Parts: sequence; C-alpha cells; structure tokens
Amino acid sequence: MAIAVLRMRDLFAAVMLFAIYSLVSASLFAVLDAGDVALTEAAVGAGISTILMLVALSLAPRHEDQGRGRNLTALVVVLVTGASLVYATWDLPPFGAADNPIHQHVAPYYLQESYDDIGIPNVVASILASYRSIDTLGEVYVIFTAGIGVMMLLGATRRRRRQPVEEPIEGEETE
Amino acid sequence: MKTNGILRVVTRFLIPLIMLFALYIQFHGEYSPGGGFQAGVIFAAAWILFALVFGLDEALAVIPAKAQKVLASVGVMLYSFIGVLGVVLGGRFLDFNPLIPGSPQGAQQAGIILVELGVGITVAAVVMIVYTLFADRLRVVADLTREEID
Amino acid sequence: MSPAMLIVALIVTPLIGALAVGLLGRWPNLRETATLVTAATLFGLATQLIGPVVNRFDVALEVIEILPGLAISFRVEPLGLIFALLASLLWFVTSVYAIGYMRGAKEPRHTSFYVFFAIAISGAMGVATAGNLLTLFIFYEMLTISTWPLVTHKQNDAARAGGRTYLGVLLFTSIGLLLPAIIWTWVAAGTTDFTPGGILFGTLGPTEAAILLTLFVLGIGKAAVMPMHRWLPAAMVAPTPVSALLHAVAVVKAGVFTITKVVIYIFGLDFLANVPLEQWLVYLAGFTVVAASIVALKQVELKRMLAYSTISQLSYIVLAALVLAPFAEIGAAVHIVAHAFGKITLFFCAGAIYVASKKTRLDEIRGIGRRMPWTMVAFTIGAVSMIGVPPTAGFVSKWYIIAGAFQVDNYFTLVVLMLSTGLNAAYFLPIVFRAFFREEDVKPKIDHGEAPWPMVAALTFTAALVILFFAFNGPIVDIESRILEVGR
Amino acid sequence: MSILEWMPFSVLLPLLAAPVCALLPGRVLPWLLAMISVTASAVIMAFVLPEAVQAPMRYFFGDWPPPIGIEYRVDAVNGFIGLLIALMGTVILPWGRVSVNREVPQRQGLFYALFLLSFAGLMGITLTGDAFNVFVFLEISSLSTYVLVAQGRSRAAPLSAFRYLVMGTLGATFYLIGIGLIYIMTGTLNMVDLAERLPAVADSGAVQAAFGFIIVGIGLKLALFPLHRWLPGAYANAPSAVTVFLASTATKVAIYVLLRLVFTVFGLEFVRQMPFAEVFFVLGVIGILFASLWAVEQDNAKRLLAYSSVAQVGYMALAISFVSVAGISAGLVHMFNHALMKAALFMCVCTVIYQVGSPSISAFNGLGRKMPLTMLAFVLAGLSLIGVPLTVGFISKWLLIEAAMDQGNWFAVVVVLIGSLLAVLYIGKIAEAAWLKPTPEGHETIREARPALLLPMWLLVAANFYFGIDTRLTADVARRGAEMLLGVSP
Amino acid sequence: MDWLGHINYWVVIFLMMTGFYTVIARGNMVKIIIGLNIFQTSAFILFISAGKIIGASSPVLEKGVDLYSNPLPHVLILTAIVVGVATTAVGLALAVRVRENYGSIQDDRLTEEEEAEPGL
Repeated sequence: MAIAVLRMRDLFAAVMLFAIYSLVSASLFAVLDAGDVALTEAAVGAGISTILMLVALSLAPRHEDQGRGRNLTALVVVLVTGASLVYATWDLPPFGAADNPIHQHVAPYYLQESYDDIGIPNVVASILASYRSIDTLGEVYVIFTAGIGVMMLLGATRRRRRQPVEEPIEGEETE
Repeated sequence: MKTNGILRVVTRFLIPLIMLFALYIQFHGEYSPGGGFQAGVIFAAAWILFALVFGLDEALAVIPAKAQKVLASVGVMLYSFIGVLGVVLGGRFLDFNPLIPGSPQGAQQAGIILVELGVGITVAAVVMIVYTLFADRLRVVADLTREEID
Repeated sequence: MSPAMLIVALIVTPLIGALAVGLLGRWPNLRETATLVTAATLFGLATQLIGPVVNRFDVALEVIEILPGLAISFRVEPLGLIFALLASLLWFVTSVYAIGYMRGAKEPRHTSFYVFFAIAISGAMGVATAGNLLTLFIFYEMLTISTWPLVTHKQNDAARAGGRTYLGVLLFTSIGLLLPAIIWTWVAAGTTDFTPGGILFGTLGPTEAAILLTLFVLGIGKAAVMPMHRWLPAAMVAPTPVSALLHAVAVVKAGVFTITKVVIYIFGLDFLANVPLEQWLVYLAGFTVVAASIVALKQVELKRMLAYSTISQLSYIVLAALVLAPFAEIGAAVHIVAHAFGKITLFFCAGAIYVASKKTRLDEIRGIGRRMPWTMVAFTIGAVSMIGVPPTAGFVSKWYIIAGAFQVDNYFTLVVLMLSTGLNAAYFLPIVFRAFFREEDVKPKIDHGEAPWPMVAALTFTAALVILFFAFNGPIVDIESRILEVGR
Repeated sequence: MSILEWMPFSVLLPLLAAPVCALLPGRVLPWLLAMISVTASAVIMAFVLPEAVQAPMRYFFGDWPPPIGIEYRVDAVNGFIGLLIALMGTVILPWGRVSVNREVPQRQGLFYALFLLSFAGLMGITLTGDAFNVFVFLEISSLSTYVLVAQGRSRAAPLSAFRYLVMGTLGATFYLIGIGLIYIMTGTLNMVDLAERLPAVADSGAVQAAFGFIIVGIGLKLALFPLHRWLPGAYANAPSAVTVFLASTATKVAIYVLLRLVFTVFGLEFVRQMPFAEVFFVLGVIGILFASLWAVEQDNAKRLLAYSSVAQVGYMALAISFVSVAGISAGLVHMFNHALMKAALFMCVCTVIYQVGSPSISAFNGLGRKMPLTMLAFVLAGLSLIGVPLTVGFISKWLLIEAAMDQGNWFAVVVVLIGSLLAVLYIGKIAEAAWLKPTPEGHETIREARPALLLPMWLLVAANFYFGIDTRLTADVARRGAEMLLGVSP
Repeated sequence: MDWLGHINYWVVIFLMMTGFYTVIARGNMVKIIIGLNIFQTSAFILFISAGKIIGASSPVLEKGVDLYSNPLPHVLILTAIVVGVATTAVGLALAVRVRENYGSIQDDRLTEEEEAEPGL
C-alpha cells in the first residue's frame, strides 16, 4: 500500500491511496484495542489530512514531474536505519505477551487505581485529561499553533485578491 | 455541486446528526472511546461538509472567520484557566482536586469534562480555520485563472 | 600614589588620553597637546616605579579571578619596568615626531591615529606589568588589535593586504601557538604566574618542555623569529610613526620582552639548560639574525631594509635570552633598549626623508646629507649603533651578549654576532657613504631642506639617547641585574 | 507562593499569554504582552536557578507524583539553560520590535503569539522531566518556528521553512521512535525513573537502537554536521528577530536535551559502551572545520553567520565527546557564551540589513564610517567569536582547550585553534569591508541605526565582556551541572 | 527467538522505511508530506502494538474483565497523531506558499533557487 503511494506519480491518486492507508491503520488500531486512537486516526488521517491535501493539490500541479528516478543516498540511509531497527527488534519483547516490561510498570497503576482516583471507566481519558494533562495541554497548544500558523501563512488572501501578484520587495529603501 | 438537489437534502439531514454524534463523543468520552479531540474534528467535519455543499460563504455566515479565531483562543484559554484555577485554589497546576473540595472524584470528573471541552472547541475551530484558509486560497487561484482566460 | 595604584594608572592613563584625543578631535592643536600631556604624564608615572623596584618592594596587584586560580594580576619586575619606561619615553618622542609627520605628509584621519596609538601604548603597559601569562596574553592581543587600524591607516588596497598579513600572522601565532602554550603551562604547573626561577621545573619531561618552548618562541609572533616574521615587512605600508611604534616603541619589543620573561620566569634558566632542542632554537634565532641581514642587504627601499634589520636585531635578543648565561640575559634586556633607541632614530630619519623629499628608495638618496644634515647625522649614529660600534648603545648590549656567550662557551653565538656585524655594516655604511659623499646625480623634483622641526627635534633627541646610553647605562644595567640576583 | 510554585509559570505564562496575544489588535499591545510574559519568565528563572543549584526542584503537575504524572524537574543544568533562554528572549524582543514592524507589518498579534509559543516550547523542553513531554513541547516550539521562519521577506523564506519542517519533523519522529523503544523496554517515561530502570535492560539491541535514534533525532534539531542542511537557509531567510532568537536559543536547547538524555537517562556506563564519544568527536571536528570553511566562502552575511553557528555546534559536540567534567562544563559554558556572541553578531548584521537593505558583504563596504556604533559592536562581538581575551569567547576556548589537554587530545586542541583562525578570516572579511573599503555610490545617505536597535545590541556586547571577566555565574554553575550530569560528587 | 512474535514489528519497520524514503528522496512536496505521515503513522503502530496484550480488551474498565491492554501508549499516540496533523497542515500551507513564490513544488528543483536568494 505504502509502496503504491510512493510509486504513484499521479498525486491525486497518491492522496486517495494515502487516505485508504490511514483507514487501514485505523482499523489496525481498533484491532489492537486502541479505540480512541482508531477513532482519531480515522477522523484525522482519512478525514482532515486528506481534505487538506486535496485542497493543497488543487493549488499545485496534479502530476509529479519526472524527477530523479532513484536516489541512491536516500536508499542507503533508509536501509541503514531499517537495519538498525530490525536489529533493535531482536531484543524487543514478543508481541502481545502480558509479562512484557511495558505492562509491569506505571500502566498497572492506571488500570487499577484510576477508577478510585477519578471515577470514570475510560482509562485513556483519565490519563489524557488528568494524569498527563500537561501533555494534553501541550497538544492543544500544538493545534492552536497550527491554527494561527496557517492563518499567518495563508491569511492575507482577501487582501491579495485585489492585487494578485505581490512579489516580495527586495532591497527596500533606507531609513 | 451546489446545484445537486439530492445532495443538499441529504446533507441538510446529515449535518445535525453528525453534530449530535460529535456532542456525544465529546461528553461521553469518559465512558467509551472518544473525547474532545475526536469530537472537535467531527464537529468541524460537519461544518466542512456544509461548506462543501452550500459554499464557503454560506458556511462562513454561520461561523465567521473571526469567530473561529476567537474560538480557537477561547478553547486553549479554557484549558489553561482550569489549570490556573487549580493553583489559585491552592493546588498544583492542572490539579483538579481543589475544584470541588471534599469530593476528589467529582472534582476530577468536572476538571476532565471542562478540559475536554476546551480541547474540543480549539480543535474544531482550528480545523475550520485551516479549511477556510485553504479553500479561500483555492478560490483566489480560481479567480486568477479565470481572469487570465478572460 | 601607592605602587599598586601606579600600575593601574600606567594602564589607564593612555586610555584616558585616547578618550581625550577622541573628544578633542575637532581641534587639532588641543588634540595633539592632549597626546603630549598624556605621554609625558605616563613617563612620569613610570619613573615613580623605579624607586620601589630598585628597593625591592613587591609591586603587585591582583584584579579579578577569571577562572578559579586564574586571575588578572600585575607585578612589576625590573625587566617590565625597563620596558614601561622605554615605551612611555618613546611614545612622547614619537608623538612629537608624529605631529610633524602627519601634518607634513598630509595623512588623513589624524584623530583615529592618535586614539589607536594611545590604546596600543596602554596594551604595551599591560604587557610590561603583567603578573602572569594570562594577563600578558590579554594585553598582547590588545596590542595586536589596536595596531591593526594603524597599519591599515591608508585604507587602500596595499594597506588592506598589509593589514591582512599583519593581523593574520599575529593572530595565527598568538591564538594558534601561544595560547595553547599558555594553557599547557597552566595545565602542567597549575599556575601561570611569573615566578623567579620558573614554574615548570619538575612538571614536564625534557621533550615536552622542548615542544612547549618551541610553541612559545614561535607563538610570540611579535618577536618575528623566522618563519613568523612576514608581518613586519607587510606592516611597512603604514605611516612612519606607526613603524616607529611597531619597531621601537611597543610591538616588537613586547614580543622579545615576552620571550625573555618566559625564559626567565616560566622556564627558569636552570631548567632550560637541561632541555634538549633548546639548542635548536638558538640555531633558529641565529639563522634569523643572519638570514634577515642578508635579505636586508638586497632591499631597495629604505623602510623595508630597516624592517629586515629589525627582524635580525630582534633575534639578537631572542638568541641572547636563549644562551642562558647571566650576562647574556642582561645583554638581552639592554639590547631591547639599545635597539629601540637606534631603530627609532633610523625610522624617524626615513620618515623625515620621505616627508621632505618624497623619496623612499635607497638609490635616490645620493647626496641627501647635504640637504638634510641633521637627519643624516642622526641616521649615521643609528646605523653605527646597529652595527655595534662604540660610542653607541648597540655596543653596550653586544658587549654583554658576547660576554654571556663566553660564560657558557657558546661559540655559535659568537660566530653569528661576528657575521651579522659584518652584514650590518655592509648594508648600513653604503647608505651613509652615498648620502654624504656622493653628488646628487639628478636634481630632485622638490627643492627641499630639512623636514618640519618637530621631526628633526625628535630624531635629534633619540640620536642623542643612543650616544648617552653608551655613556650612562649604569642604572639600566643595575636594574637589569636584579632579575638574575632574584632568580638565583 | 513559594518559588517552587512559581517555577512552572516560566513556561506557562508565555503559553497563557499566546492565545490572548493572538487576539490583540495593533502593534503595541501584542508586543507589550509578549515582553511582559517573557520578562516575567526570566525573573522567575533568575530566582529559580540559585535554589535549583542547591538541590533539584520538582513540581508535579496535577499533583500526580511521577512516574504516574508529569513533573518539571529543575537542577543546575536546565535551570542554567532556562535562564539563558529567558534572558535572550528578554533582550531580543525589544530589539526585534523595530525590525518586525518593517518585516511583518500585518497581523503582529499572531506573530508575537507564535513567538511566545516558540519561546514557551523551548522553556518547556528545558524544564520538563518527562521524555514524552519533551516531544510535545518540542513540537509547539518547532511548529511555531517553521511559521516564523516563513515570515521572512525573501522569496525563499517559505521554502526554507518547508525544508526546516521536513527535517524537524523527521528529527521529532526519530526521537519519538527512540523514546518508544526505551518505553517498551522499561514501561516508563519519566527521565529519573528511566535512569533507574534502564541499566537492567541496557544490554539489548533495542536500547542501543533507541540511543541511536534519539541521537539522530536530536542531532537533526541541533544541526549537528552532517544533519545541518536546513539551518543556513532557515537562518538566512527568517525575519531578523526570529534569526537572532533561533540562533541564540534553539540549538542550545537541543544540546541540553541531548546531554540530559545521554547522561542522565542512559547514564555514563552505557555511554561508555556505545561509540558515542568517538562519533561526536569525529562529527564535531568535521563540523568545525567544514562549516568554518563554508562560512569563509559565503557572500551573504547572514549565511556566513549561520555556517559559523554550525561550526560552533561542532565545538559543543567536541566538548561533549570528551565525556569529562571539564569537557561538559566547557560545552555548557560555550552554549551560554555562544548565545551571547551569536545574538550580538546577528543583531549587528540584521541592523545593517535594516538600514542598508541587503545582506551581501559588499553592502558592508565603508559602513564603519556610516554606522560606527553598529560596526564597532560587530567587531567586538566578532573578537569574542574569535576568542580574544576578556571576552566570553576566550573563556570558552580556554576551557575547551583545557579539557582537551586533560585528555591528552592534542588533535582536538589543534582543531579548536584552526576553527578560531578561520573565524578570524570570516569575521575579518566583514570587518575589513566595513572599515577599510570606500563607501559605494548611493550609500551616502545611510545613517546609524536608531537607539532601539543599538541599545540591546550593545547590552549583549557588554555582556560578552562582562561574562568574559566575571565567570562566576557561567563557569561555576556549568561545572556543577557537569558534575551532576556525570554523577560525580563535587 | 520467537520470530513470529516479531513479524509485526518488521511490517511496521518496512512501512516506516517506505515513508522515510519518500521524505528524503526529495521529490514533490505534497508527496514528502504524505511520506512524513506514513513514517509517523508507522511509528504510531509500533507504539500501539507494544501496548497490546493478546486476549486483553480495550482499556475501558468494565466489571468482570481484568486484562486490559496498556492505555498509556494510546494516550501518547493520540497526542502524537494530533501533532502529526498539525504538522501536515502547516507543511501544506508552506507548500502552497512555495508554489505561489516559485510556481513549482518540486523540492529537488528548488535547491539552487534557495541558495541564490539574497535572504533579507
């Protein structure tokens, strides 16, 4: 799937494939018991990102130029990174076992105590909004940053409509 | 798209449903998957759908760009305000316990609901902002090309 | 004023002078008066230190610790006192001369010239009174940087190129070689204080000490030991008073002064005597003496010839310091003074010739002795001192160096001195001969006499100093011998 | 409220101010709000540092004790860096006002909101004791920085910002993968907790790979050679105020995160097993030499300084590679000092751009006479970069060379010195143009910059000298920090 | 070594590297952003799959269930997804601006133009 995305020269198709990829990921998350994450990925990856990319694409040429066919350096870097990750996985605990270290520390507290602490059944929500709420505050600020960032980048549209070609001024007057 | 009657009818019917779904996710996040973020996205999606079908200007008439900007700020400010409230009432930042003295669970739940509301508002507003700006830009380009053709 | 305050005054006075000159820039006469007053004050202050030093008071001052155990500190010892006296005296003389020169040669930007000159003198005072290597390095760099605007004073292509070489070589040697040498000393000995008898004894093996000494000798680029001498001819693009500053008053003297100090107070004569390769540096210095003289012989421009002569003469001092004999150390110190008097006279004369006749080449000055008798007589005295013939200052220092070489049976040094005396004579005497005993073959374009009177006065005064130093060198030698007394 | 309770507000105040700032109209109010909150942040940090040096200060968010919750944990190292960032922000904002007025005439509320977010993000990264929280605040600061960079007036500004975004996101994702791997191995995200639990699993490929990923991820943020490609474009094309702020803070924070994770989390023993020192040594050396050479080649003063920054990162990498108290304290001191000198230099160059309108070195011709105060400040700050005594640059070089000599590493000594000499070349290039070249046609009317630009610049130049003479704050705190990072009791 | 227990990771790594390649091969800007997204998403899968316990259920507490998957990775990844979409939005906005300034979003073609820029 991903390979298909990157081989696709038609960017529109690439974006569509990417949306499908996101949906597949989302269902994968659901299978892995991560309901919240699945919902988010579906909404974001398949929804928002796709819409944004489509809009962006309509602002740009639809077909990718015939660029450099293969990029050897990039390939080498990728292979090295991949190899080191594969090397890492040899020592990773097996998938899905209940006695993995990740399940032994911190997480049990959340599962056992959060209902007493907070009184709501969705542990993810408890952690998100209370135990690690400063992370979530940060997350909201990231979103907010993106919002005003995009405003800053694309916000001057209405003014521009009247003076369409506005080249940046170079070499301005002196004081 | 604007002329497609069936689509308009279906959309008119769908949008309230989606918004309802968003509200459900927003306030039911404590019991099932979901929360402010997902709710915000879905709410915004409803608005975007509206904009796609009825046009951006119509959509902006419902929630103007200025309001989006204010809402985005209001959301983060709500979240931060709850955090500061914890400090003012004698606890740590984002400490919900002092919100309702004597009932830690209730206080925590109140805190979480308010905080999630802040998240939802900001997310919905930002998604709308981003969509508005991109779509607006799209129109400008379209206008420009039309002028060139003329 | 307490002696410690005197040190502060020595460094601050020229800075105040610089400020005053800067502020008075619009009124030339006031500005130059300010320079002269400052210079005279400075010399007066320096003489106040003679008493305490002769009476063996410890004149020291610690300002601030930059890093733990590493302070900016000052300590006046005999060698530094001589340097301070010399620089302040010659600053005054050079200022008088510069007034004539700058106006006579119609140089631009007088104010910035006097300002940077004063800052450079402040740097020289800091070098003279530094109590440890760090402090010395600070002022050494201050001297380098404040003289760069002077060297590039003309601001044309040649000045830019010369300035680049000047700054390049001096910063390369000081940051690239001297700084690591200082830090190495600090790491090895745990201090950089100048201590009689040295601080490195027992901390470094012989090979390491040899490398460190090489770093010091080459790193102190201002001493212009070959191959680090290129900056000196390059700096000849500057106006003549700047050349005087470089060659006689402060810059090169700061270099050889630093080397002498490092040899005596950081390594210690006894320790150095056991360092292999030390001989090698003696050979290098000896080579510089002879080679620079030969290069000087081939020069066609008077100022460039004098520059190479300086390179050669500086290595006398380095050589003398490295001979490691008590007399030779005294000789090194005395030669700092003797060469300063002689060389400043020669440069003053070269400048006077240039201002009066616009002549810079050796072949142009036939018969000029008749037009400018004062100048050429002074020139002759300077030249004779360079060669080392009595009754001039140059003879005194050479005498001590030769005596030192005999003390330790260093015949290489003797041969070098003989050879270079011959070479010095070979390039100076023809000039004197040409100036006095040849006729002008072409009528000069400008019908000129002597240069403006402040210049003549200055060069006459320094020429007189050359002679007087021969007769009354007692006090200086006395002060100098204190170094060794304390050191042993 | 005790100082402990105030401590997180050095991050939160600018964060809280940002949305307000975004809504404020006009030019004065947003700036004023930004100024107040950044200054408050600096004041808080100034009170925090003395206490944090004594014993780590811990603040539990939501009153949940770590590792259940997230804590801010301030000690000598991050207290020092936090104070540095806050101070730089406080100096740069008043300076930036003038140039922002010209370069970003519209929507300054948003601009200052982004600035505050970027600032708060950096502060948050610095103070937090949670490895994942680092990622979140890293993204706040990065995202806002990308947008800020794109506000530059040149055509390439958005392109440079895009490059920066791609590299920055890659770096953040690498970091995330690294954190994920160690989380999988230990089950915790709190740094101190990680430090306790990692040694048990240290001998595994996963932790080694995590180490590698974290280093590469931060290396991208740090612009460590050869991961520096984004930096020159971003610095050269960003608005002046952003360039100055970035140059003096962003890479410093990245180095801090590196130090914290490498030494506190992974620990000295683990680091000794990995080829960390060797790799950093080699990259540091190559970085110093190549980047300095590139700097010498540049014709654009901003790019020249940007490459010089890459070289200075090389010094820090070199200092860290010694893995000794002397080396790391040299690195920390150099971080502080480099912020002072690079900010001053960028301020001078950007002031010239403001007055003259071009960043090319030929635009500097003869400026020494037209803008003597600016160019004098440039020369003085340049001397500091070269490492002339009485400046902070000298202290950095001294400590660095001392650390190298402690190791008997003569090669490093030589490299540091060559770096200094190359700095002479590239600083000299501009200084020579300014002071020794004639003023070109059409530049007769150029005047000295206004006091609002000169004052902060000279304040920084003065700081360059003050901290070059009085090193009690820098050297002492840095030494404490280094001892703490390496677990050596003083 | 139970390689069956790891095959999951390897699939993730393969995806990750595909995304990574797309990013650094420097082609079209939109594609780079898609690559970034793939890269990030695969990293998310790594986290989530580490949190999974086979036979356990979703971490929403219910009576009678006592084996839950680890909720903490879910929280982290929720945050990370949000960060990802924020980055995508800003990245695309930048791409639009680049396109307006240069008329192209072909990253590899624009390098020289960037370096030639005076950079005010």
